[in-house]
Amino acid sequence: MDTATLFDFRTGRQSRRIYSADEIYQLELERIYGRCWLFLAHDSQIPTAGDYIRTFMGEDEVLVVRQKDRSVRAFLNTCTHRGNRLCRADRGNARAFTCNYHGWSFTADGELAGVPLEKEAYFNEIDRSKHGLVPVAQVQIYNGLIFGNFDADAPSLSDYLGDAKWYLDVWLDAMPGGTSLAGETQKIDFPTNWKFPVENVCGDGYHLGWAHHAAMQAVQTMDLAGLRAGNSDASGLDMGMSVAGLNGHMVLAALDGQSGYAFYPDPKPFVNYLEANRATVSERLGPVRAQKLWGSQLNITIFPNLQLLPGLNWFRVYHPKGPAKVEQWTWAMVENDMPEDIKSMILENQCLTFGPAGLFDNDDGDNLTACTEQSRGWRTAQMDLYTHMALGHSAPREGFPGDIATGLVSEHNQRYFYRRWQELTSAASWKDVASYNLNSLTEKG
Amino acid sequence: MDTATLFDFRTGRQSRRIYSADEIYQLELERIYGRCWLFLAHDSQIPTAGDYIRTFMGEDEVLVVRQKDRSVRAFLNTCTHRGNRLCRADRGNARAFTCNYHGWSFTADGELAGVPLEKEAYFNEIDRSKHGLVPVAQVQIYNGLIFGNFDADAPSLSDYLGDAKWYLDVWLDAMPGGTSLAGETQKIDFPTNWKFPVENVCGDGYHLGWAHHAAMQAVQTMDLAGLRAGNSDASGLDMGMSVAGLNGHMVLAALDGQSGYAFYPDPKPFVNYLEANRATVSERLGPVRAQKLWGSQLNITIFPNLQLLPGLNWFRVYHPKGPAKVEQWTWAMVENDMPEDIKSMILENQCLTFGPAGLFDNDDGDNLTACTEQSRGWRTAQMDLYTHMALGHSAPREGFPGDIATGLVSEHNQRYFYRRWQELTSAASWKDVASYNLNSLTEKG
Amino acid sequence: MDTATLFDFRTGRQSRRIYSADEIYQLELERIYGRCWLFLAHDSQIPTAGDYIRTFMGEDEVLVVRQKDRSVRAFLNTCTHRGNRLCRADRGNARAFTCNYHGWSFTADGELAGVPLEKEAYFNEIDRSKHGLVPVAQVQIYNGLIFGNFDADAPSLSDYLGDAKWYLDVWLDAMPGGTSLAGETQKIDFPTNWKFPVENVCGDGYHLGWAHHAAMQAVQTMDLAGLRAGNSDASGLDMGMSVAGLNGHMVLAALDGQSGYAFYPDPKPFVNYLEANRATVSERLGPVRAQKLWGSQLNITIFPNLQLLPGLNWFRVYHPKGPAKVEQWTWAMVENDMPEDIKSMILENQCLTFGPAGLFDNDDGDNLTACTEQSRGWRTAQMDLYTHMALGHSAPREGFPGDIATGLVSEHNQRYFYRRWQELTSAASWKDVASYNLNSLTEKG
Amino acid sequence: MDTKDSHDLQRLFDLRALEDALYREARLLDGEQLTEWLEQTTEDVVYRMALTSRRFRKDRSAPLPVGHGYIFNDTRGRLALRIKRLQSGYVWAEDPPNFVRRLVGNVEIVPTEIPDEMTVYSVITIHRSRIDSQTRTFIAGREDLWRKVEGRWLLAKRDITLDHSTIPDTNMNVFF
Amino acid sequence: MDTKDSHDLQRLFDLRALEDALYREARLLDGEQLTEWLEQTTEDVVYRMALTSRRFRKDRSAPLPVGHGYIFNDTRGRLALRIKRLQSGYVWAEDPPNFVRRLVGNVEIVPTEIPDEMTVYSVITIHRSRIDSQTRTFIAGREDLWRKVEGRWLLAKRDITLDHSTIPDTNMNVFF
Amino acid sequence: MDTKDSHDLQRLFDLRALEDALYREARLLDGEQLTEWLEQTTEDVVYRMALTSRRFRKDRSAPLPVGHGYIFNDTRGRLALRIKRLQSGYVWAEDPPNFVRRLVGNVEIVPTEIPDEMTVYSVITIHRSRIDSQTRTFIAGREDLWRKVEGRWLLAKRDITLDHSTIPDTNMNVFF
Ligand code: FES
Ligand code: FES
Ligand code: FES
Ligand SMILES: [Fe+3]
Ligand SMILES: [Fe+3]
Ligand SMILES: [Fe+3]
Repeated sequence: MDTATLFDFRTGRQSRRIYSADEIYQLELERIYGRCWLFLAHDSQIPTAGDYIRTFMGEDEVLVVRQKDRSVRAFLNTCTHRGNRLCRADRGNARAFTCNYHGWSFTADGELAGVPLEKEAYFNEIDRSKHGLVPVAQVQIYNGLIFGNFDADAPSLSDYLGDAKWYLDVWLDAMPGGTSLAGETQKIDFPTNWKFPVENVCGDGYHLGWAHHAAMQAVQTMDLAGLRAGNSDASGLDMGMSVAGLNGHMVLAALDGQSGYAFYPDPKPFVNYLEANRATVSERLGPVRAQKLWGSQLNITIFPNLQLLPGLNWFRVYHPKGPAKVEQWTWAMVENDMPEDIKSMILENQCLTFGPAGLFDNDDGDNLTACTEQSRGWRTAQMDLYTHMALGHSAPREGFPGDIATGLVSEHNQRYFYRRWQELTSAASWKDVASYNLNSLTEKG
Repeated sequence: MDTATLFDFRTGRQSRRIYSADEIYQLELERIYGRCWLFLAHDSQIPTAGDYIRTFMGEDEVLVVRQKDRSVRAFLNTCTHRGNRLCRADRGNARAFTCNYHGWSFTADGELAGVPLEKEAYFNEIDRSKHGLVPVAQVQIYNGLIFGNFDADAPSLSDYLGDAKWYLDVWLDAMPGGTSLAGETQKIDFPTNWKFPVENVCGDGYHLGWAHHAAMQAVQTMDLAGLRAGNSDASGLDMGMSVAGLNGHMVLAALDGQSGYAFYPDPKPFVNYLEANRATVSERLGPVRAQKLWGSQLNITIFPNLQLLPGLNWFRVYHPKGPAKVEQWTWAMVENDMPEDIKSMILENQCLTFGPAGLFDNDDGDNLTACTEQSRGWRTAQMDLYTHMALGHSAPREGFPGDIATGLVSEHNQRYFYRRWQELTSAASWKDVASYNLNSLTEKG
Repeated sequence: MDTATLFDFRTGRQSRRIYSADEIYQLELERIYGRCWLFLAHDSQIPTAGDYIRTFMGEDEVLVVRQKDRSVRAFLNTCTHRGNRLCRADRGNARAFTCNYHGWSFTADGELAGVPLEKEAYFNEIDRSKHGLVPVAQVQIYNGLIFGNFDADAPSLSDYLGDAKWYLDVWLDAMPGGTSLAGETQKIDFPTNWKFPVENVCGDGYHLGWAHHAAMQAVQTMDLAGLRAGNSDASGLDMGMSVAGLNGHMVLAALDGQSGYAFYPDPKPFVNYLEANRATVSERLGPVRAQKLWGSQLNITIFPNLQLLPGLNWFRVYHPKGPAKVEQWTWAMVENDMPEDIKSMILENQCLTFGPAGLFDNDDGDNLTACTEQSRGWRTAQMDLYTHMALGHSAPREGFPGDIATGLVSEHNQRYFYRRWQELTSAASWKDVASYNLNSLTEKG
Repeated sequence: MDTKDSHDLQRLFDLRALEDALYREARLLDGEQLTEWLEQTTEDVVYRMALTSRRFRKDRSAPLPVGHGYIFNDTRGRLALRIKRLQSGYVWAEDPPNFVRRLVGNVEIVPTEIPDEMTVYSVITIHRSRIDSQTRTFIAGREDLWRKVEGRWLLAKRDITLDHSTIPDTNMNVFF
Repeated sequence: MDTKDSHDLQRLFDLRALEDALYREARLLDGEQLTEWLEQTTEDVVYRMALTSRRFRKDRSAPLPVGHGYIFNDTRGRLALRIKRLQSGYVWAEDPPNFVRRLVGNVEIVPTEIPDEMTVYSVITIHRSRIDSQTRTFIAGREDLWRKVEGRWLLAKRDITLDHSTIPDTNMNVFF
Repeated sequence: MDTKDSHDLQRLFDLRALEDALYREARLLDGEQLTEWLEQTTEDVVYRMALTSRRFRKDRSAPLPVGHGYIFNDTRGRLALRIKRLQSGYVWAEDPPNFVRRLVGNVEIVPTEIPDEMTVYSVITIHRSRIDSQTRTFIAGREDLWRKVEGRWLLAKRDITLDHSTIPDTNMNVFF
């Protein structure tokens, strides 16, 4: 089917069928989840050889394993014998994986190492090299984030991320010690189309002042320019920006260098930490990112389903489970150089704000579910929606990559998200998918 | 797909696939629920400006709102911004509807009245007139019953109802005070194909004596000619009639002018009420309807999914939720001129007989569910069923519109129901749908 | 669709889509369940005229009834009037079946015997002979096992079973008293594709030593050559055999004449029973079956969904309920000549080992569910699996019908199961389905 | 044993007596001993389950002219009617019988002005196992009035709050 | 305190002692302390869950020749077997362990002829949380016989009525 | 009445007092009387629900560097925060209110060293009826510490074990 008519980047018009039609969802599984770089795990979750995590790529279950040589491999979590689920644990450490059904065992590198009765039953005629675990076609790591890709012809992770790396590094590479994900995975069974939570976080500063009014009232302790805008009285370039035009990746950024901690009961220790280390960061990332971005509230989205929010310090991936369902996984995240007390404040605060019982998440859950349910009706599915807020008001900005709209409140990022969605769903292969990093610094410099 | 082979009006033969095949159900949503006049609400439920009800048209959720000018409008209950469910309450009164997600607010007439940050975020460039609520194409009212239609090309409600109005008025227009629906909506999650409950009530007097034997034994206090037939010893024209051939609408009618109250513990107050007011009714509707129909047990069906039973005094609509599921909504109904004691007797009795815990409904629930489940099997779905009871035994009857079969026990009405079902499902547009009111009085007079 | 590419008998390669694709499942309902002989009931379950059982053929609900003349008939369990479920009990005895909805009643032979108001409502114009219950096209009995077939053109049950009868008789015909199923039906709602449990039991001795390690440790009291193999130290022809090439039917057989009772706390009474009666059996079945098979652990599979295990003494049928679900029905089975104490030991042991809380079944449940779930993913569904253990190591064996692989541990039988699966799913009618009984004794003798 | 203690003790006796009554009720109803159950109610028993709707907290709409209506609104006579039907042998939906199991908990008692009348709060879930693998569960809160008559506690009033805005089953041939 | 009171008081003590035993049982089982649980049963304990079927009330069919059969029909030895398996470390379905939670209610006691033996009725629901978002619930009624041995109540007999005609899970690695 | 009896009797009083407290809690929470509920907790109350994962029993992986994390990890102040939000009138998901019903059972008490502090075990199911026919059920075990202050039992500590590895609802605007 043709998805060209389902979204129009010039006007922001989109069809509601993209949230309900099963044929469209199947196409997404093939052309987006079957083709894009998908987040698998963070280095910190599987530090030791043999550490593994069970996760999903689209609806496919995969096993991500740290190798002896410190590299990481990923495999379909399915035994190659009769197709049983190979590993039933969420995470752990193992020398090998042994299937419950007939006892085939596979080493951490996916090789079929043990076949019970290989001699008696297989007459030593089985070519074990042909029955190793099915590897995910490509696995690459960027500053601690492990990604997998089912498509051998996909561009490299680095090209795929493009200039989004410049923003990602504000979290991943600011401090020498690097970063970690903290705590167990917070999983929610969430009846929404996967695109709704992504658009909600990738650019939708618009809902903060309204949907999260109560939560913000309860926990906000510091001003946040972009959000003040959400409460109607800000202006000017200092009030944050919406960055897109980066291969479908997006960033929302405040620019005050501390507002990330606006939702903590006591921001002081954080502010101290930031000031104490800003010089270091400046050396590593240069003044612009050190002053304007590090410590600011950032929403970073890596297409299609990964989002991280430095400041609020949560990290999230959405696993699609059908046109109207996702399993949402969230973690708290920390910089390893942070003092312990700050780390535990982050953990405490993350579960208060954005965990399964988080004050903010509990505001969004029902809205995103309802957006999905309301896309089903025969007549309603014929409707168009418009993602056109601040259409035509973006521009390049000196010193920052991407096509940029001013402020945290616009639909600029969402438009680029759906543009990428359409480019991928309508392309037969990567050859037909454009790569673009608008206003790249490298070009200029 | 072609539905011509699925039902044969001449023989009553029908395919069981119409109760299970998803493709047929989708066609029904488009060509029946997307095209017919569907009951939305009763005037009495939203008396005051700002009163509203949340209901469904097919699987589409709609909001029905009383306007300042006393008119009624209906809209898809979905915000035009990102498609959130707009109103989450079942009913209420509101000056405006404000969306939970970003705070867009719409006035009762569907206009987009408020857009947060319209200046800061939309740069005052949003044309609000283009983003009002999506109206239901047509909303018309007949004697207190509010109907909506998704098809702008549909015939007027009056033409659609045709001579069924002559029978409807026996309830809606008999007394000067008009009628009301009483009490909260009684909703049941009911795993049946929507056509089964409709055929059960539209013409199936046949099951009363059997399926409801226990209930009737428990509560019947008065003879009811048509039902005596159901218990095998009636005959002659006095025993009621099955009326169809009216654009797919149908009526079952006893003719004794009081049997409607046969299932009340003490019919006397009702009989007194009837006799005290029959003269008035005669003035308003003429002697035939006043003597023969007013007070008699009537089952009136307005195609496709509305049924009201003067006498037993319940009013019901079926919302389809898939080939094998409906949400059934029921209310008690009263004439506003009735004295309070009678009104409360009706409320009491309705919940005893036809509410969620009604003695009669609890007999039907499992049968209609099983009829649906049993239509699924690969072999069973190939079966034909025959709706041919009293085939060829209908005739015109002096003074009554429609093609009429004698007695309350026949499948005469069901045949016309499925005939209409087929006419609509096989027609590309209303132009191809015949309108017929057999033996119309107007023709004659 | 073409199923030729989905399985390759020469290499054992198969596509995982056969466990998840709905279109393939629909084809199975039509070409396998709509065409094969399906087990309905055991003579012992409906001994008396009027005894009946409610069961399924594919997803179709059927009623199996013992007739006055001792014959058995089966009908779709659906009323021919409006299609209600006719009988709501699992089993019982009845002179006639009366529908709950309008009271039509049908005699045990399926004839429409009673129509309420036949005169008043049907004007005696209904031809009752045209509205009897829909019979299952063919019902035939083999040594106590009652089978039904929806396809009037199917070969006779005897031809369908072919040389599998030679093995079936080891259970059904060894002793003059015949056999019975004991106890109520043990039903489990089991989210697995129907082919997984069938292949698990039809040939998969491979999983016993592993998946059931704990259970065997807990209850095994006797050696079982084939299973010793499963624990790696057996060899030679004495260690059992895997028999296939019999029209899709299969047998796993130990050959020691007593190992069937290897899983009983105290095998002695069984061994005594076996030795006391082996002479009788020899007279009836000849020395080969009497010495080698009677009393040995046997897994007999009748294509597509019937399995019985003499020794462990359970009998099982799988009712498909969608691509990812079955309702699994199990019974204990006994030889009627067994002394009461042995019968009750069998009942006790069956529920300990293979009932809903059976030590063995509880090992398999999650594996088979996971095999099914893991076949769903977009990428995983593209995988091939190989059923190639001991490929090419089968041969004829003197005195035994079928193509035979040595030992209980191989995938020989599974290959033939999927071969039959493919022959049937790709054939337009029985005319295109080959019948084969490899190495038939009759040919030789 | 001082007065407070003996007063507390009396309360324990009452509490348990009423728990016994509620559990017995559940067992009688699960076992379809409907007549016995009815005998555990007073002549003037009021048995009600009101209809409701999801409304905004700040909703301004007027109360419904003729009240909200009921699912059950029974006197002893009407309960007897229902039982008469259920015992008539013609209620096909209950033959074969479904497996029905009530779980009652959160029992609290509050004395009233009248010495022999006690307000009793409780929560009930009713599990119904229907044909094949179909299961349904009802959940409801109850506020009862129990009256002690000749040393025996009888149900005098029951207001049932059903916690479903949409009934999750095709019939309600059950008492709460 | 008069005799009636002291008799009533003794009943309260017995009731609570048995409730304690039932709740402790549930907690031990949820926590997989299977051996400790077994120790709370008598040597001659009989533990049964019968198979059943939906039958018409007026069904005329003959009783099954060899009885209805069981899902559980265990002696202490057989319960020990099950426990041995569950503790063997090879029961893959229970590793990783599922989250299992029992809710026990409607506890009623009825004295028997034998002074130290008590009939105990109760209802149990067992919730199991399986991989990802799968949840399963069993519901059953129980009729127990408990025996007081050296001042300690032990389970001597348990007849479980499972309220499902079709088992709603892929295994029953749980005790009721 | 001998000492043992009076001791047992005191235990019955304590048990019931704590059952009363738990049932009252459930009723207050179902009725959204959140402030009243909070008043039934101590100043230093600790309210926790830990995150967890399905792990192999023999799993060798190292403990998580910064702990397992929580779903709830609240002080009285944080509980007050949640309540403040819930009562702010801006929590759209709770307006219209859902029907929420708690069923609490398996109540057991164990004395601690401190005379006026009691460990209390219980099980809770929370049924939520959402828009249209959507229903959700949470199940959890609880280990509480209750402290007697001026003759009134207050909740001092609650460790909740949620029996779901995947949360079965789109929000957790409920207290356990
Ligand atoms: S399926 Fe894994 S070993 Fe057989
Ligand atoms: S979706 Fe309604 S305001 Fe945005
Ligand atoms: S459906 Fe069976 S008698 Fe009408
Ligand atoms: Fe949000
Ligand atoms: Fe009816
Ligand atoms: Fe097995």
